[in-house]
Amino acid sequence: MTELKNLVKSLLEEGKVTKVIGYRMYGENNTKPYIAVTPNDAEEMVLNTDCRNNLSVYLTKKEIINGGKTGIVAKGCDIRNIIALIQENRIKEEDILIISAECKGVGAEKGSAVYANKCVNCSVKTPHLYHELVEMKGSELSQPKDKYTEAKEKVLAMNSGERFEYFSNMFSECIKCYACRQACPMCYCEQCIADMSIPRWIESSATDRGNLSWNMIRAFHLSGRCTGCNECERACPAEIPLSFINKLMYDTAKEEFNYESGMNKETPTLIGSYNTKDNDNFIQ
Amino acid sequence: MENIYKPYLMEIAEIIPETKDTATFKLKFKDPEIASVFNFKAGQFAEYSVFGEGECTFCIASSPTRMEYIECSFKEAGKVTAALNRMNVGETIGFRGPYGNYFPVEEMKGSNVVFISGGIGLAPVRCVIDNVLDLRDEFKDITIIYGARSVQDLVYKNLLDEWQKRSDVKTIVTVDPGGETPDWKGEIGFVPTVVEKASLKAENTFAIICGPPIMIKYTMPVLLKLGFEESKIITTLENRMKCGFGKCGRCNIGNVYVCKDGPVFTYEQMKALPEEY
Amino acid sequence: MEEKRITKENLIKLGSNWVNDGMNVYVNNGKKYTLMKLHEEDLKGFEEAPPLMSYKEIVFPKTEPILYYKKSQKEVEIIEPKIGGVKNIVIGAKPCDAKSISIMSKVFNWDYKDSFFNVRAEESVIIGMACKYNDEHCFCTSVGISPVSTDGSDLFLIPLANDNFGVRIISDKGKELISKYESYFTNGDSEESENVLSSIPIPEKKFNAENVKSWLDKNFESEFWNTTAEMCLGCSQCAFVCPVCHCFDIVDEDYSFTEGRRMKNWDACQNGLFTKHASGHNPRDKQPKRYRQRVSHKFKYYKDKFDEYLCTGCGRCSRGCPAGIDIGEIVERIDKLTN
Amino acid sequence: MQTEKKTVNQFEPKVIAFVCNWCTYTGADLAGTSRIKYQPNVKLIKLPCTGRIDPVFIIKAFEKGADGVLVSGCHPGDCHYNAGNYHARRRWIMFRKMLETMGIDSNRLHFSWVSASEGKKFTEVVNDLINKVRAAGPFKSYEKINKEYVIND
Repeated sequence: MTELKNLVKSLLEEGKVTKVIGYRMYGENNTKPYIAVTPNDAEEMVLNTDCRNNLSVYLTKKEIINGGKTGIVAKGCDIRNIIALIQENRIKEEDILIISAECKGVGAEKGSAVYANKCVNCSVKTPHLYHELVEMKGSELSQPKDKYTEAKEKVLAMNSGERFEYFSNMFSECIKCYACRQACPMCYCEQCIADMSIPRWIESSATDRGNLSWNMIRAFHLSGRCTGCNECERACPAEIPLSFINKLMYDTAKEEFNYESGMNKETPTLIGSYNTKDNDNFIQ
Repeated sequence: MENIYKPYLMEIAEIIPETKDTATFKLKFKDPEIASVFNFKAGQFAEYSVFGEGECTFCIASSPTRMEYIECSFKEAGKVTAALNRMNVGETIGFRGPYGNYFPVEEMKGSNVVFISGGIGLAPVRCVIDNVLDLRDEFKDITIIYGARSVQDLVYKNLLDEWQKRSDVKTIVTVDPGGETPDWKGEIGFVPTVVEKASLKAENTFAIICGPPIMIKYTMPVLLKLGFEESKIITTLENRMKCGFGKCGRCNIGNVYVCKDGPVFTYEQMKALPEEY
Repeated sequence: MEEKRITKENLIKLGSNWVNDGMNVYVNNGKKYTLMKLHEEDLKGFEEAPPLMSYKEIVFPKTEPILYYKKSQKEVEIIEPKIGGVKNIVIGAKPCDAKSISIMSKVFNWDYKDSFFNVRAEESVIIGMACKYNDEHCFCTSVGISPVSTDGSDLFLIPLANDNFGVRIISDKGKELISKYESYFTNGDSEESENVLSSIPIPEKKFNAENVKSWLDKNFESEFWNTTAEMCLGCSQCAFVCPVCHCFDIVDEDYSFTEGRRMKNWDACQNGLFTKHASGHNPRDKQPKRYRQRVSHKFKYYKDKFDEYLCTGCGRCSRGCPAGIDIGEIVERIDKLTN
Repeated sequence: MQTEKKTVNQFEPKVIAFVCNWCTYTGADLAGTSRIKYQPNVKLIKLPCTGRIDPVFIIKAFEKGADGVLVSGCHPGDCHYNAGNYHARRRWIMFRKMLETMGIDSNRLHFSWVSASEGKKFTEVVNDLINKVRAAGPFKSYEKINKEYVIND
């Protein structure tokens, strides 16, 4: 297996890619996204258990993806997003070169001793679409507490009025910065429905009503598309547990359609396709 | 508590459709007390609001020498202008202002004045034209050059006629080539070309220019070639605004706030600004 | 300077007392400035990082109505909202946060005076606290604040041994606030406090802000901007968590065809729609331009206009940035360019 | 007498129906021309196809005070645009589940297939929904958060 730095260096030298989106160190126990353009830039590339970012979000930015083949360092979970983007015809596989590794999981936050929540029950530690393979560095961490199942049970035990209250309280913290949208690799619309003003579908004020409809629509627009990378939650300055509602929708897609996004680039997307035998029992 | 965001209420007294997507509103203050004390200077702008839709910014198009009505002209572009376009005579809108600086009408006294404008850009120029014409004796030669894409796109047609009839004003109206109708009697050609041919005297002359960015871009060199002083070429800038008084932080060009330090700038001032408008 | 002493237990009790009196009390619990409920919150934050969000919300809410309207076919009635009347108290404000109100007050009182801000600022009492935290994102000393500065605080807490606090009375507002509650305090020992304060290491300046400004004066157009924020996602969290970012949006919201309100909402320059005209033209159409605006506003424009840096060096924006962009690091790089 | 008095004070639900132009709307027309009565609490909004019914419409309807929402279109296989209703159905499965989890009772949101010839079925569907909503009472969840939009001095 080649060393990441050497690999990136040779890819750039040989002109196989024009740039590589990867990670570099950012203080101790932390990394940040980075674009290597010249072979010398490759020196700073790292891939370790502190590489929390999902870099596939940069593949949705025209300024970055345009202008030649783009290399990208991606963990298994990030590859799911890349596949989902390919499934949705957002990017073409031939335009990118995926550098991946057998994933060791990433830490929850800087200096954390536990894995991030997204690493729990991860099914793609072994990458499922890649062009080059390298080694991921880092030591083993411990498993985090499973907050999701607990919260899900709590919500399912509530009646509808209580649930509404629960979620409107949860989202009342929202400050409408839309960081969740910007950090999400699947939120690539040219114009988001939240920014549309004629008519104004989603009120832009961070009031309970506007917050609730924004978060409902965000979750719905990602249902069947979200791969559970939790970038939204990581970006959220108000610390709203966005992954909870995302995961609920993820589970629904799995239960109803046995569909998981970003697993196979040949599968049509969930919402973009249909089956005449889809469940009909709730329709009068 | 004084609420600086609270608009005055104004009644739409008259709606004059100008072109397909532009209209002029004549507005009257609901509160006669405010009407009696309200004052502004040529070139200032205001925030007009449709309740339930929002606020938008444009200049006061009428002259401060004619205070019977406040007039505004706008082109349908976004949410609020579209809502304004749906309104009828007698309905109420909000009005916040006046804000910003103004054209140096006092300073211009005793000089020649050339007005150059294109499209809906005539609106901010018109208030100065009216202002100057009402004080006609205090100015020397006055020239008005106005151009639009086509005959249908000309605004203030009545005023144009009025100005053309006056002997103490030289008025040139032009349309872009291809925009003329068979019975069009004015000039045909782009504004910069017309300006070049208009035999303007640059000495002791103020040029007031307003219109689409592309027109300004090509007219400026012409004016400079003709020998106009940079400090006497005056234009207005616009940027997206929300508050109108230097709080909301979006209209700045470098450290100049268009809403406070503008919207009227001389070419000399404009040259010093970073290119971010 | 007058100094008193209070135990942590008494301070929390005092806070509860204020809550009982109908005031909004925010406590720095080490993670957040939380609205205090009776006896529940713990006061932390001496050694912790600045809370994720600043408390600028008490003077400049994330969303607030500026007017209500009722309309009929032809008539409109404007109803003004009632604001104020509730005292806001922040216990344990970081020195970098404490300065925020006085910095923002300049823009909100420039020419036109924004009463929404002023009424709230007048009714806020900031109880600052010395700070022992310092990480790679902190740079308060570079913008003229220090971990022990009392600027902007009305009262200032100094953590002493055994869960005691030295309380310095900085302003009349602070003095008035505690005047009714003398029994919670004992006499202070300024020497002991002074020892604690002098034991707090003052971080070295990371950059010279004046140099940065003079570089910004000359380099509006520079290659530098294209390479600084290329990883920026435009998520605006930096502006929303910032204690001094004050840009806002004004929008109307209807409740029905005849009733509704006009809102003043937080907005951010990193958002692409921030400067987009209705015509579609956008003066800041690319992320580098927006990032340039952010840095220039903080270190040049505000300084030019109001003689104050629009930054308190709290480092929140950098700590929370999902793309790992650190404004301190960028400004440091600018400073190095000037040498 | 007593029952009559009760009906006067009874809560009258507001129901919004998003219907497709080709089937349900025509079906509703048929109900009208056939003079089949249904309760007047429903307001119809016609859209080209069920595939055009964006879930944001439904959220907006609840937000603005609807007590119940009906979404109705062509039977599977009958779509004027071939597959609009199949796509819509998939979306609804996800959306319904989401609203249910977030506390919008599924009694308030109905889906149905009503063809152009099913005027009778349309009235049944509408009456059924209105009765259910009436039994469930007014939709209070949004009421609390909507209150702040108006000020009374």
